[in-house]
Amino acid sequence: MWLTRPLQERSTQVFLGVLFAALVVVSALHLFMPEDSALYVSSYTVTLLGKYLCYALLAVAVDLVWGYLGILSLGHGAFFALGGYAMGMYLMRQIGDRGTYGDPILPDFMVFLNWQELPWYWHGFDMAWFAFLMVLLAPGLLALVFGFLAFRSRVTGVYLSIITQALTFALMLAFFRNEMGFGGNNGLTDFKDILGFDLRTDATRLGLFIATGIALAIGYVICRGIVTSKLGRVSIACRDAEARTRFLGYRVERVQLFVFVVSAMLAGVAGALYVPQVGIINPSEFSPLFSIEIVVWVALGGRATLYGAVIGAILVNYAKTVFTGIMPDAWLFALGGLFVLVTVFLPKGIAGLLHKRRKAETAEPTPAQEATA
Amino acid sequence: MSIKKHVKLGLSALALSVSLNSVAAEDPIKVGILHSLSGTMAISESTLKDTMLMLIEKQNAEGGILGRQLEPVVVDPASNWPLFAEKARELLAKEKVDVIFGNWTSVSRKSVLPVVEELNGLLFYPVQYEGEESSENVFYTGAAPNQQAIPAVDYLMNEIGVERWVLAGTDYVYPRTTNKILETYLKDAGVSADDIMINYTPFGHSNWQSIVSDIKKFGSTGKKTAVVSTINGDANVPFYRELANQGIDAADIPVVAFSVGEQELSGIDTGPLVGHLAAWNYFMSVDSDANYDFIDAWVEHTGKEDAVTNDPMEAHYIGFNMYVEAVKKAGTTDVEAVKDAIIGVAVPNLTGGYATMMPNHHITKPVLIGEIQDNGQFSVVWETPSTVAGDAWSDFLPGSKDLISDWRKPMKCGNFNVVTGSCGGKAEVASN
Amino acid sequence: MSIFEQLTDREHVFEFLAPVQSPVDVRHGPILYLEDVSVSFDGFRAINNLNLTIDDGELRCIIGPNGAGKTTMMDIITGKTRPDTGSVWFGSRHNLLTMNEPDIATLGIGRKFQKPTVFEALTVFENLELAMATDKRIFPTLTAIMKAEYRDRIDEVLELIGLRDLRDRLAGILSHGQKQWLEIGMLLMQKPRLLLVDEPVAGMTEQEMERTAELLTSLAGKQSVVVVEHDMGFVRSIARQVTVLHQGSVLAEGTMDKVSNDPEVIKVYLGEDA
Amino acid sequence: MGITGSLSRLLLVCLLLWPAMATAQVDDPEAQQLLTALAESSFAEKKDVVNRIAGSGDERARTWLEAFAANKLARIESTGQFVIVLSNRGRNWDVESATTGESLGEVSRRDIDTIRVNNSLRSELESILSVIDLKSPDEDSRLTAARALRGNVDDGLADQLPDLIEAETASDVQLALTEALAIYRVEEQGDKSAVAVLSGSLNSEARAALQNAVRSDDPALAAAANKALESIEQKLKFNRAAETLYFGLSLGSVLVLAAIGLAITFGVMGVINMAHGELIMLGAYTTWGMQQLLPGQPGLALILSIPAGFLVAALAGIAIERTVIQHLKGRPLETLLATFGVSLILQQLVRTVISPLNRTVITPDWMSGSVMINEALSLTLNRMYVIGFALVVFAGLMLIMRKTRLGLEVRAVTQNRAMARSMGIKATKVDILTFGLGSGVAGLAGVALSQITNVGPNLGQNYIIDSFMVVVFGGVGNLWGTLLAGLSLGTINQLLEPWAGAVLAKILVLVFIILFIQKRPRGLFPQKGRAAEG
Repeated sequence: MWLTRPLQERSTQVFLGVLFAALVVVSALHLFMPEDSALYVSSYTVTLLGKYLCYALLAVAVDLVWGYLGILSLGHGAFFALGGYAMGMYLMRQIGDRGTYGDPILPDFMVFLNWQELPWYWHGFDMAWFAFLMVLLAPGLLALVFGFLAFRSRVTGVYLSIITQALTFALMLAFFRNEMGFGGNNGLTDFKDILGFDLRTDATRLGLFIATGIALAIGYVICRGIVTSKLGRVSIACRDAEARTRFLGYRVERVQLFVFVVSAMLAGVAGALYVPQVGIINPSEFSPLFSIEIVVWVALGGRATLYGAVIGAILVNYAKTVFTGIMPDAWLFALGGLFVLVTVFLPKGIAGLLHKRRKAETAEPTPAQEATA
Repeated sequence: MSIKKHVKLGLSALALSVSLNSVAAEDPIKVGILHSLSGTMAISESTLKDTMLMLIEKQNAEGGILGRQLEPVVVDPASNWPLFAEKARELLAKEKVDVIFGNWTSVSRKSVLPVVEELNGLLFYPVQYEGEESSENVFYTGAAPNQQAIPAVDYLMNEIGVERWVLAGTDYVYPRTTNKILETYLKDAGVSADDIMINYTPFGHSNWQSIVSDIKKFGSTGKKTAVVSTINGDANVPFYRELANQGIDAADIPVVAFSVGEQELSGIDTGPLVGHLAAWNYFMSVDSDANYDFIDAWVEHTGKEDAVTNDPMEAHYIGFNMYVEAVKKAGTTDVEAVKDAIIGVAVPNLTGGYATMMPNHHITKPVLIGEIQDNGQFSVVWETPSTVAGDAWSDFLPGSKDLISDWRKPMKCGNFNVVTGSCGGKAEVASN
Repeated sequence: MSIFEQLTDREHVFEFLAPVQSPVDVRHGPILYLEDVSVSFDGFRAINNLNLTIDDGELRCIIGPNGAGKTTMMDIITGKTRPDTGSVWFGSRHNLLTMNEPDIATLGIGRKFQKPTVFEALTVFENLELAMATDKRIFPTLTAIMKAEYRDRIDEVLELIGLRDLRDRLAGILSHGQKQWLEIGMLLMQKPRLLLVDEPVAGMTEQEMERTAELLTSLAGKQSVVVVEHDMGFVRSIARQVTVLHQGSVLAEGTMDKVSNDPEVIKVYLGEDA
Repeated sequence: MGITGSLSRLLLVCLLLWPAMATAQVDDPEAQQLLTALAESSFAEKKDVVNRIAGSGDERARTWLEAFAANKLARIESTGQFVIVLSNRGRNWDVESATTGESLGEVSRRDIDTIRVNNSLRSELESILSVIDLKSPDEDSRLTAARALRGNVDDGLADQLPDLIEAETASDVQLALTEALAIYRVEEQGDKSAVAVLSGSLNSEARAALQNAVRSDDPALAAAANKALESIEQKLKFNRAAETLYFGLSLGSVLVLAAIGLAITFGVMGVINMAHGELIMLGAYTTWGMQQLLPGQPGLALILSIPAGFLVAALAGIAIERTVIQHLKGRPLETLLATFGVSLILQQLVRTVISPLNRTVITPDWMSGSVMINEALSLTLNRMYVIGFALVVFAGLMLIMRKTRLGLEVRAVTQNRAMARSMGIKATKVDILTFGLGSGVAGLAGVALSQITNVGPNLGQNYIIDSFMVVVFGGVGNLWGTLLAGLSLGTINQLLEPWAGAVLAKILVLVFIILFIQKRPRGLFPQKGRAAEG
């Protein structure tokens, strides 16, 4: 079965091993170390690591489409944010009458912009199962429609990148509008609890952190499953020689669509786990800059390796946490420099450095093919 | 291979936490400064960081508080709203700061709020905002709508005789709320609906042609017309440019802005703006010795002769002094004690009066109307006879007109509903 | 139920995913039939009232100077380019003009490009695996497992194209000739009714050429083969029927000797060369 | 808000004094007393004082009033001496005596009390000064004065006006005055005959007067006014349509300017230059820099910064091409990322080197204001210049591409690199030149934008996505397409804005483009043929 196949391969076993070890260690240090101990992991750090893991999952999603399908999506932030909003709406509904105005139904921002009743698309989000379904469906559907149109008319390569960017930009503008009923610029915040657990307790935070870790593991296995399957090899075929793949009888646009949708849904899950941990979702997650940043995490880690994406995401964001602390001005220089250096001198990223000889699917497409892809 | 990387990451992340853990110094009073030093908001916020550093320096020179020195802890939320929450948590949970001065945008405050309440910290918020909020842990030293918008409208109505109103704003919560309040206020004052025009534009809107020409049309009916502008930051330059180019000057249709201060003007060719208005609680041009001293200090601190001061800086000045007084009064930096002690504390502001901390954690401020001059300064043309107390809950919004806030015992409630006589949703939050 | 949910449902089969399985009907002789086909790019007429008929099991060579429209013709047959006018039939049942590349391919038309295109990031083995004639819809592909029979078939072809020792090497590192072979191998894996082979021997050594010639001739009969080639020697060595294209239409047709003595043809070629 | 009766007295004084004002000299106690009154009275009282000053016939009256209007009339706290502030920046101000005009050097701001003025006073002052100007020998100032009078006429002045109209030689001044009088008659006296004068006038004051008249209780007057208004409305409709079109074009031309450089680097070279916006920004900052170098003559600076901006951006572009892009030949997606990094660096560079704050770029007089087609339709000058500039740039590029050797080589290289090489064209050289050209044009766009929007670190960001949209929509590699796309997108946006609002309009345009690309992946004017396939 395609999903179990990855579990037999060593690299995946190693990855999962490291991941779960990290989860256990962090939890242990957090729970059993005394506060003042040097090894104590505060709930602050736990949440921070949780955030990194969300980004890691997001990066894996991007690597799936970019690394294996050659589709450079500059709009994955949109899917991430949509998942986040779906979760955010659920959390808002959970507040119930504990909001500032004590309105049992309407979220605060609707009350003081005196909305009369709940917009239709807010209904159902008080039920966890529905909200969590939406976490998958909202990004999935967007990806399906957008991808269907784009791939059908064979919009690929640079054009696709640019219109994905336009897509997320348009969504950002849209969500900034207060008429949209998503809280405008302020977004959704001041969450109280999730599935009955108080979000303000360390226990819940640890729980979310572990949940994120598991989500990452599952997401990773799914992606591995796809790329190690024959479909994965077909994807690479589409990436490197689209026309040839067609003449072999594969419906390239459907392959692209399928992988794109899966990736979008993974991104959505990442967003959904991100929101309760950082405590806010607002339109800035849609900003094109964020989407491009994701791509650079992947590029740095090494595309078409999946675990490279994880490394890249964690590394860059950890660097960001440190840098913005010690020398804020230098951060943009560092990030910008990273973009340039990685793409020019490190086309295969860190993973490329790690392995000299690589497994077949991770080979870099040649210029000629890239140009056509 | 990847294993090593991961382990390394894990460790380094831990190392980070460790290093932060180990610095839990007892002696100095730690003052967290939570202002963006990079990203879009850096323009406005970085000066506030410097202001805080200046004030702390001064206080330390005077021997600190209760014989304890003050130690600033500066972090950079990088204009990224989730990052604000994260950094706030870092300040409170790791650095164990005694108080935080920070935030500019409403969204950043909203994102920090839950953290500050959860970890029971103190936050001084220095920027004019939409109100509709009162947290036990936050002190609002900026203007609430009734300390800026409403007096400004009164001025236009009574002194200038404006009958027709354009409420133009950037599409986010502050303008939305302010305009909602003003709309109700104007209608209560007998302005008919078709004498009010409301318009929202996105952040950084640069193509004002049609909107300005609409305003022009709207204003050409013979009734005196004014624009109440809650347009934010970058969008202002093209807006005023377009006004000037389409031949609208302050004499025909005055624009009163709530987000344009000395600092914003420093980036604008003020020629075409002369005569347009702004409403603040402080202007750099205010003629008081306290102010002149502050400006001198600021110029020295920055080393720039042309450095400007503005309203949020004054807010921090007031907030900081209030905190100092409160700690002295309480004799400790213990949060609960300070919270109780600070209510009623009065400190001099920069306009020659006094600011008092009200039970609703807002302060009393004078409201000044200034006209823009060609030197990028404002000349005060009107001010409220006495100071105005900040109103957490607007009387002009259906949702909140019955709410009051009083953080003194026994009420200790941020949104007490005077009709139902019960404390609203925040009840259990206040208790934990 | 949303399209998306259908997608997630493994059992669900989309009507548009269902392959065109109907057998090619060659009872009336020709397997490929082009009539009055014309296409032009920016005014330049690449194909000009082209008429061409390939019988079932025939081996046909197509020669012609550069720009005669050989490659464009193949693009049209395989659905890459749509002609402005004319009709293209595969057998007497399938109008190729109404189908897209994948359908045409699954229907049984295999194509080898002028410039050998193999999947350089995949191993030789994987290249053949992808080419193999199997169910090529998404979910079958996702869940596909390498059955023993498949493996044998691939090994068979590897043997045939002499790349057995390189089966697990990246196709990217193959020599030009080897790539040619691999691509031919992929054609064989497809089990097509009609092979379109564009310049198969470019960059091959004499021996390789001979083996290619053998291979192609051996294929003829079971499958129909259309070879486009410049190398006259090679053409002569395999050709039974030869078609000469010139300026997008058929200049001459017949046995090699017949066409090579055709004054028109000589004029065109010599005229070109001289 | 008419001027009080004293205005007519003032007018008489002016009539007498205009030629020989200089002779009239008042001793300083009076001046001191006048100014003290001005300083110490409330805004309400100040009006009378102002008129008294104007009426005093003191030759310095005008200087005082102008200084007062400009917020530059002040009193030294310590000495009580009245001064006119020459420079009012920083903490010490440069002043001269208001009475004797002698310079008093720098005085600390603490010691200066500016005599406050406000809007209503300022407009008061304007009309007072304008009344004086009515006698000015210079026709233009008479015209502006007359125009300013409309809606500001009071009883006293009304009596004078007929004679003035008589005396007036210039027809348009005369018209303005007649309208001013008519407005007065309609408003104050409800005079039906005057309505006729106003019918067809597009002046807003006139329209206001009529609208008030419509509400008046005299039915006959109301009816007449109504008719007049209708005739006006007719004219207005047409004018507004024209206006919207103009707005659309000007927005479009901005888009074209921003995008056309990209059309070259992206369209012709196939390089995705995400730093394009920052090149625009560099152009804008060059303008600012020029104005710093040439203080006092923004116009000249602006003109000089056209070549300068081009050069700066071009050099920056070439630098980018050499350092980054050439290493990524044929890998457009990587280029996209790398150049995006460059854009981040450039932004931060500007922030740290110059300032995170926006910079002030002054609009030269000949570019500010607007050309009045008629009173209802006036086209803003800066926009008009931008439109013109955009067209010129476009024409220039067309010329280069079609007529010059470079253009030929560029087209050769784009169509078939290897072939062009083999024919002895130095592809690298062509790359450098092309990229330089495209970047330079971006610089030009920056120079133009500096006259329209903020000059700040984020300038580029705001235009990059739009630019790409325009290029892709127009069809990559096709300059005409870019022109058409830019203009049409601009116009669509402006047409949508009135009913959709600014935000929604932008979103709709974006969505429209996204869908359009699905329909026609290669834009309005696609490149055809096998070259474009795959």
